[in-house]
Amino acid sequence: MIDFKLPSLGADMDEGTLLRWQVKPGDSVKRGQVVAVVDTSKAAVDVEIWHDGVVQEIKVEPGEKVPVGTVLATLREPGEAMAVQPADEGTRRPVSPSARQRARELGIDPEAVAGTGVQGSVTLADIEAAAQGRPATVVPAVSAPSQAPAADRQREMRRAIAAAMGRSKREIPHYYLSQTIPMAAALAWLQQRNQDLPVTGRILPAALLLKAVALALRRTPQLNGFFRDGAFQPSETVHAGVAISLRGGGLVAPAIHGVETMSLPQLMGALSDLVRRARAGSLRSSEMSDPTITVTNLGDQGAEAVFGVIYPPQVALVGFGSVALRPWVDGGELRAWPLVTATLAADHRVSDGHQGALFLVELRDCLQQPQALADACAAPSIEGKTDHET
Amino acid sequence: MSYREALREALREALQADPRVFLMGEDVGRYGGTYAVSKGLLEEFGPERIRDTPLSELGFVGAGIGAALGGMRPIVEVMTVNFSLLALDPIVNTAAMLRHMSGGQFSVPLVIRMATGAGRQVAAQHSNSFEGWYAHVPGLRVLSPATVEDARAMLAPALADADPVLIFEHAQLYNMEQEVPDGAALAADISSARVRRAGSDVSLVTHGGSLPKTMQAAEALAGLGISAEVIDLRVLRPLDDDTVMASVRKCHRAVVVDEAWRSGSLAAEVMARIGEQAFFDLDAPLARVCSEEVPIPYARHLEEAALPQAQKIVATVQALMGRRP
Amino acid sequence: MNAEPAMKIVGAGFAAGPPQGETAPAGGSAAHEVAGVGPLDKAFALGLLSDMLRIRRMEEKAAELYGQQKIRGFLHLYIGEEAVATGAVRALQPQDNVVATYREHGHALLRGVGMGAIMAEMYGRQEGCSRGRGGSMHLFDRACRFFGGQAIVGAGLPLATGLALADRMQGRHALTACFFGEGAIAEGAFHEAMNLAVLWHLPVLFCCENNLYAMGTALARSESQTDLCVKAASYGMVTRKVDGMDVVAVHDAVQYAAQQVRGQGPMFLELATYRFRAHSMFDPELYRDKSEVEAWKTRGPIHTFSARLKAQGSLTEEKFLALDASAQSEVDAAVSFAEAGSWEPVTDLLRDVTTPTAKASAMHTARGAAP
Amino acid sequence: MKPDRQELLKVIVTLLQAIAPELEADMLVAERPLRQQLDLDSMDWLNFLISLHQHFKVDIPEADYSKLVCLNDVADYVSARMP
Repeated sequence: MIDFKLPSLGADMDEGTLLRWQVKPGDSVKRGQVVAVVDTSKAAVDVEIWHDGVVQEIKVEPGEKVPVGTVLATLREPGEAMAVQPADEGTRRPVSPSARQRARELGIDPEAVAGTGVQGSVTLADIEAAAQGRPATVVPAVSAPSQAPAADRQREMRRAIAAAMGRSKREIPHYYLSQTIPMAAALAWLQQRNQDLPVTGRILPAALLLKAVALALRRTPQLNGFFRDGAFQPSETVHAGVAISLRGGGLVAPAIHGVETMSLPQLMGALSDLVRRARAGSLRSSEMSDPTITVTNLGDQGAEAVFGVIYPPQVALVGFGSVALRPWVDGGELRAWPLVTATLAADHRVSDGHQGALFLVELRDCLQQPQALADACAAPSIEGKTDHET
Repeated sequence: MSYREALREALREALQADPRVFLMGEDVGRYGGTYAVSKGLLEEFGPERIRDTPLSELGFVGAGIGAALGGMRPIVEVMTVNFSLLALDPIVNTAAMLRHMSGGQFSVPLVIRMATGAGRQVAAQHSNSFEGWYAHVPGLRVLSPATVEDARAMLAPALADADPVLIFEHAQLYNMEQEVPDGAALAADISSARVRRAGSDVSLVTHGGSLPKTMQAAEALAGLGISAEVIDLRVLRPLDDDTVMASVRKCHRAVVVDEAWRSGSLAAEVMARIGEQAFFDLDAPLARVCSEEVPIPYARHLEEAALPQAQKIVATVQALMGRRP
Repeated sequence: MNAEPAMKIVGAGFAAGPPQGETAPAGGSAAHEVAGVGPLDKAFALGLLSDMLRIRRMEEKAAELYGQQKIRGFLHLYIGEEAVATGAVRALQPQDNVVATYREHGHALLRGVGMGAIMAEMYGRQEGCSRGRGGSMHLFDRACRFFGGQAIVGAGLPLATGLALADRMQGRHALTACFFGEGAIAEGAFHEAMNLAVLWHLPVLFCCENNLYAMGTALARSESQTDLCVKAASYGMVTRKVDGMDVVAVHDAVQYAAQQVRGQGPMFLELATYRFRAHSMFDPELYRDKSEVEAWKTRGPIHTFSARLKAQGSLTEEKFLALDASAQSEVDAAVSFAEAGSWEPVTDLLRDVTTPTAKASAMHTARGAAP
Repeated sequence: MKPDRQELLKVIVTLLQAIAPELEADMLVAERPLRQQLDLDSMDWLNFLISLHQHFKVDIPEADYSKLVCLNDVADYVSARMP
């Protein structure tokens, strides 16, 4: 038997509300499959499962808020014998025998009544309450329990963000560096590239910046990974957490996995998909839990530079301000030049300003050679190549 | 009066009332009884009727059966239930079956008393609770006095029973002191369970040494706003289903508390009967608090962890209550 | 080879001789040396012969009925060992108790349980002596003070000890005769009962029917000490070895022993005998030679005793045939009785688990106690 | 057949609502810059353009981005180029 527990979907999450199940007892599940949607107070997240198996029992019902680590469901290993219920019991709402009996007497459908008993079961008292027409206990027919009211959500999200950022500021000795990066070459390359493409194929500067961060990190692995249990665990690959502000307030920073291996079109596609899903509330648990570095881009909102707070257990955050024409001295001449201010917030327990500076310089240099940036794919996929050739 | 004194009073009364009654067992005479239950009786009734035996459980329990067949009313004391396993054959294969095998010709009016239970750091081989095993066997009546009154009052009807009766005295109860009504009111029945505390939210079904713990748990639960009814089974065979079911029908939840291991146990039997007879009255799954499935360890903290405790009972009940509106 | 110790016990003069091997000073053994010497009282002798024939014919019929599946379960036959029960039971008094084993048909019959009731019991009829609840291994009869039919090897010994304790405590001049095979000697119950009986001076007569095999295990393969009397004597028990193929020797030994037991306490008799048939109907007899069985058959209790009576002029062939015919007709009548018997209704299944009056009285008390 | 102006505006607002769900039609001022009113970042804006492209089958070269500022601009641009 495998316990499927509520994963931590980020340092700011210590509990979650189960919104709905995508599977029911008896269903076979595959590693990586989305099985449930959980409200982390910041977003509705699609929670994936990391075992193959067959769902045995649902332990937490939609609407229940439980701490991280709570067993949400149990799974049988593939081939493991059925433990209790026949498969066709399916998602039947548990109703206690006496409640079922009483419901029959009262002519009430017990499965339409909210359960307050063990494992969410419908009890005698629930039936009596329903019979007296107390609306509070009646569950809407099919739809999943709605998320908490907006004001509550705001409050909870602020609390969660404050908790995580407070912890970060308490525990992580931050240092900050900044670097002004000329963007003329990059923007020109993008404009050239996008010119003949339909709107669906175009690439935003944000994608280029992400790619540059991933490649620059190759020189300074001390910025990419986790600080856990008193030690730094560098990451082989870059899972870039992209800070996405949510409409209505708050932000999430889900990961794009293996950024350094992606072609620009792939990366653009991933970014676009991620933003869309973040705002639609359908992020996946793996995206929430494993970014190795965060990249935040407040340039669209007009900020010149952003000095971020590291998201534990990560050890660095890269920020980009707005790309704008500013005075720039080039070859001894003062010019109006498109510039962006890149900043680094990093963890002194793992790296020093020296390494941080090397990273920013590398980042700058990468952005001066956009074609090389586009070409650099650690493991280009066939799709990537095709895109590149077009 | 203490539980021990109550047992002794009952023995004295029985020995005085009927010359056919005699007590036989290991160290019941000169030693005064391992648990000092029969202290002083040798002087009063002599060595024929307060008969010390060698360490021959199989032999003297078998002889007790023979003596019962021969017209006596023996009370055989097996020091503890642990040693009664050496006499399982005569108890089960002979005493319990003789009447049936003989087509109703030979009843065995025998009373066997034994100490049972754990909780005194006497380790695995002296801490068993096998009442439930005996309660499995047709032909036996199995009693589990949990109060001083029952200790005082159950012996006389047990002796009056024409068939073998086993009385289990939990070793932790011997020192328990309780008020007992005067002798006249003492004619106890040996067929029914008792409600020891009335309640309305959950039925706690228990017996013997677990009764005090269960009463304690019920008190704690009351403090948490949960009204627990405590049923003392008293008679483990034949079980008094009516009292149990009446309680379950009222409370709609039931927890069985028994010091024996859970697998294949008396607790399992009580739960099964509730499932059979009161299924539609249940508002929560049945639960039980039994000993952990381990031989009872010597170390105090481990022994405590292995046995049912009031706190475990409370936690089990709380888990059954759900999120009460 | 397994026959060896047996031959030693009974020796060459099997048909004669006094009870052998007494290990304790019992005194007056001369008075009992009559067995094979003087002429027997004719009526008494013919009675012994007739009883042996009744057992033999009943057992043979039981085997036949087993083959016809009229009798089921385990069936242990006494063929070959008839002299033991015949000699012993005749030496007992009506007030005495008898406890036997699963090979107890002969003892029950001679103790007074009707052959019809025995046969009906083996059929499973409610007219059986145990209402069909016991079967072949559990014959009981309260009126005859026949306490079974104890089918756990050794279990009868403590029971018999307790019966004797009750008699002694109540001042009755009765004894309890306990029959058991030599296999029981390996059980703890044997030793515990020996000890208790001697310790408490109880009137138990322990009759060990040594037929040399505990099911298929020969005595020498299961006992470190094959002299069973030595084992019993270690408890301070008076013991005696007896030729169990000689009905008169058995009778005299038991008669003598009964007297001792009533006055002085327990006694142990080893009755050397042999079962001519398999242990039970399931037994393929892989553990003993046919030749051994044939050798013992030459010493069969019925034909040796008949020969002796004929030699003494107490028995004619006609008389023998008449006795045999009488036994046979008793068997026929018993079979008819069993055949005509009825099945207890299944609605009565649960009766006799407990004593009805006890239940009623417990309930009565319950009602009385209710406030 | 081309939709009339009102209808066209309605469709554009619907497309915007897919990106900014909290948007209510009467909140928008047709002459004020959309990105400011709706707090749209570059990704939102790109997605909006993609939805315009897909819905109305119009091409919007990057060079034209500057022409699209307020709701009226968008309506004009689309209606001029619709096939």
